[in-house]
Amino acid sequence: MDYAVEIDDLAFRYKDGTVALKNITINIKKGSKTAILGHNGAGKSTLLLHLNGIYLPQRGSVKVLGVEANKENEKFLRKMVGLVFQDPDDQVFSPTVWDDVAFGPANLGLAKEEIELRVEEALKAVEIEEYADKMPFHLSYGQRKRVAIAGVLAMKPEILVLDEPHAFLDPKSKENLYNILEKENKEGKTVIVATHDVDFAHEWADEIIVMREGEVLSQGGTEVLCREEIIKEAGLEFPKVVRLIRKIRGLKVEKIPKTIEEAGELFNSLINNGCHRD
Amino acid sequence: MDYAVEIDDLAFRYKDGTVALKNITINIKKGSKTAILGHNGAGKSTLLLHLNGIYLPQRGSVKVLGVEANKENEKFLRKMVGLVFQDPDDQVFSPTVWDDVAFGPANLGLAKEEIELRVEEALKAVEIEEYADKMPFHLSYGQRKRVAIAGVLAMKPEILVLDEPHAFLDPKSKENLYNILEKENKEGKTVIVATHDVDFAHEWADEIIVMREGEVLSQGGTEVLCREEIIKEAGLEFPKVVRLIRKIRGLKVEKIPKTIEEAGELFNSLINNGCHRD
Amino acid sequence: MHIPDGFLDAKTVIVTSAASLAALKYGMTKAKKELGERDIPSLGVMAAFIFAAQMVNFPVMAGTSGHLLGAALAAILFGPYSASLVLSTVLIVQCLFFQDGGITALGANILNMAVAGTFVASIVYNTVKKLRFTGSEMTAIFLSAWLSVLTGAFLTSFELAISGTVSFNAVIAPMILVHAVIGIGEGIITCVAVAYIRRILDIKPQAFANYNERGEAR
Amino acid sequence: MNAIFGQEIKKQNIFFKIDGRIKLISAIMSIAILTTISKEEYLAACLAFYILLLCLTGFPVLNTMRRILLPVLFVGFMSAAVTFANFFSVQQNSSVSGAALFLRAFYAILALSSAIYSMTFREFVYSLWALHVPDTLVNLISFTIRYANILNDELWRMVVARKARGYSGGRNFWHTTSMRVIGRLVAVLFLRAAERSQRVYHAMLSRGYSGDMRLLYTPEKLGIRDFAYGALMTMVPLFFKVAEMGEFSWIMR
Repeated sequence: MDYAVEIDDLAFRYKDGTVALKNITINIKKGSKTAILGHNGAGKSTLLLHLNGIYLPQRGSVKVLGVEANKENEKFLRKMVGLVFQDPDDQVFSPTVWDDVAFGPANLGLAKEEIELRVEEALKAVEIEEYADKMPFHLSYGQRKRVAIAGVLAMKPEILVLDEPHAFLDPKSKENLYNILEKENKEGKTVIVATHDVDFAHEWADEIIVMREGEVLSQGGTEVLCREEIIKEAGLEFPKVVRLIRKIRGLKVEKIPKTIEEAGELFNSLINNGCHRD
Repeated sequence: MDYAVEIDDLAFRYKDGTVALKNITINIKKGSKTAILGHNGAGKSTLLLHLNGIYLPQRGSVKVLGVEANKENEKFLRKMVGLVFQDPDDQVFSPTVWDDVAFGPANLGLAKEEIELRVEEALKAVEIEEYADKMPFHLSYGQRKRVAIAGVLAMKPEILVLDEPHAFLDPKSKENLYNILEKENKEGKTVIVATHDVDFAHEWADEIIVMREGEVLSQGGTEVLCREEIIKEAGLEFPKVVRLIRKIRGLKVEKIPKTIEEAGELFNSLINNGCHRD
Repeated sequence: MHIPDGFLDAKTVIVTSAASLAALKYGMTKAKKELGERDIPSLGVMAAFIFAAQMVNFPVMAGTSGHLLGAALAAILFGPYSASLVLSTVLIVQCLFFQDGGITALGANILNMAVAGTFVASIVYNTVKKLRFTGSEMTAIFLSAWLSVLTGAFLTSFELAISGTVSFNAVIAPMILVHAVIGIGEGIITCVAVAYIRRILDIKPQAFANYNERGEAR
Repeated sequence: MNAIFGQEIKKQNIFFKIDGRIKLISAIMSIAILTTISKEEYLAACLAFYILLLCLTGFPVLNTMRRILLPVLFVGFMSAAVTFANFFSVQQNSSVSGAALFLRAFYAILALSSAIYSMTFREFVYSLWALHVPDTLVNLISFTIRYANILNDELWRMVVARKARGYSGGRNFWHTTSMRVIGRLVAVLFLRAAERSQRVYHAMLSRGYSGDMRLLYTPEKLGIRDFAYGALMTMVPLFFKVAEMGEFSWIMR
């Protein structure tokens, strides 16, 4: 199996003594859509900062695309792993959208033509070409979020990592984000999202990692989100679809539908074939 | 009909000319649970700042509990309308939790014993009594949110107003918030929530106001959220329950279920009585 | 440049403390007039901003780095009275909680950096700006930042010498030299920051409508 | 700064129980007296006495030493620099030795930090009021402490976000790109702070703020223990000061 990220027995504590991560052992498949779930303060963000070498392992090891994370490989990690921060204001700081998206490629030391090409592509990918000359501060929150994503896409990372991308986005921006993530994944990128939006995780991801207080509670397919003991222990809730299915008496399904629409289809067939059950 | 808030033809523009509100005319019933929905930048926050006289009407009028909003009635408005801001860090500024909750009552000029009593009550209402002596910085985001709410509750407002209370909250904190809002409403308070969480609005509210670019698109019961033209125009999406029901072919229901659990019950009866339809 | 406890003698401590106390008192009434009841939240958060901004390191030479002082930045952004109050608050917090600068030397440190630093900065800024040559604005910002750093360094050396801690001739040359170099960094950063802030404020004033002009929103 | 006021709970030992106002005043007074002493052995005696006092009253001395290591190293460096400068200067007009400077500064750091680290934040704020520090200044200090944490976090995240996009700073200030990036960093930090101060102000108005802010605080009555501590704390340096002035020469004889 080809892994994008292999983490073995990772532990991390902050300078003030707070333990942020302990015994983290996970593998993330290349090309997968992985959601890391957990309550606020479960260590998700700290874990993400290990993926591109901002934090280096204090114990255990982190491998990205087979390359060990350490001081020497820093540049490689930054190039391969694109990290989108939760608050776009933490990330976007240039006078124009164009400049901001060009910041990463310029740091990679690319030629001017290549930079221009990449910026154009990235702006197109998140559909904000028309704002290229605007000041990011003048844009709405959802638009700034897209600028932040474009800034990372322009570095052409193999692995796209997003920290709580849904926080504070309105429905339209959420849908937009969903489409961007789908597209990037289709083009071969591994996409990792840290979130506490269980509905999104259940609908979108194919790999789920549940964290609690710096530890990994469980890793697996979306069926993880149907297991009561994990959901409870992690301080999460069932996805709405799962809540719905669990409510139906005597219903046994092979595969729990992922989206509300799939659930609708399921009920359509159940209701119309209702007599067979009697 | 007794109204908590009556807004008539309200308009507001910022100094730079940006129009934030135009022709807002709405009435909010006393004791109701009202959700104000709209995309980011639709003017929700600006509207809320009119409710307790932080902004005064540039055109039109705002009446709170029958009292006109103007410079003279400022004190009354601040006392009657408790405003919980989106980011608890904007609101919780005191050295300790206790002091922060006491800030409002102290400004009302209450006696020391009364203040102490109110702080205790408010801390109890949001279940953070044990953190009274802590510094806000040592608390989690969800806990700080609760401190912010307690600080407002301690002023015993008639109307509780919350701006995007769900942003950044994890599922457990969301549930907690839901319970607090329910309790306050049961005790007779009018609760107004600005949000773009359509699922929450559909499940919790009994009055819906949909805004778009500074205007009110629609006001009514939760059935507003089932109307395609409004949802589309406002840049929102259907609540999950509505999406589910719409998916079921040939289904006519008198009342769309509010929660996923109610939907489950509906399907239980539909599936078990399925034969009647054939 | 923060003078620790024990480096100044009694007379210097008394004179500098009295001077900075008077300046603070005056600054407080002025700031209160400028800002009204908004003074606490505005200046409080701005003091936190200067505090954080002083954590910002910039490269100086051959891999060494300096950190921002922010006296000119504050003076240009908030005006001299609010700026001196903000800088003083930062110095007090640094003294009490980070042992950066002594408690008996607090008066001297406030005088050097928060009072003299901000006033030199705003006088230089206003004077040079009025000359109206091409680039006078940027020159004004740069010079005010550079000179505010030098003023602090000069006063510090002077106070140490007066106290008999170190001879004036021995301390003045290295102090001025080092800070003349670090001051260049301070000047460049201040120029970039102020220009960028202005550029954004011109476009998006509504967020600061109430910040710039009082009474508007209320 | 997070670690400084973590003391809400551990009030079990004597030093933490001593009244905050007394601790603050006596620390400042003892520092003021001590910084006029020049004899190294007297300074060392004062320092030794204070460390002993801390140990006896159950203050976590070692912990604090670790905390104040950096400022102590800094004053050590300053003292060395002064000695060095005086050594090469022509006029020998220095009245104190480098060792004396270091001992004074070290004592001051230890005395002030132990006093403040053993208070809760409320106690500290109230002590400032009790010492007649103007309201405005006290409020500004408490605001700064509350929001410096938040802005530091913002700053840290911005710095990390730049690093994550492959940014690494230049080595001197002629490196225009890095100076521009740093300047904008400061600018963005300011804009975010300005927006926040606006929101904070609105939030305060919403809760009836009209210019007055004071903590409700009922201080405990001062007891004999508090006064005894305060007297001891100031008398010891005073004793050595008087000794230095030669008043006790008849004892020493």
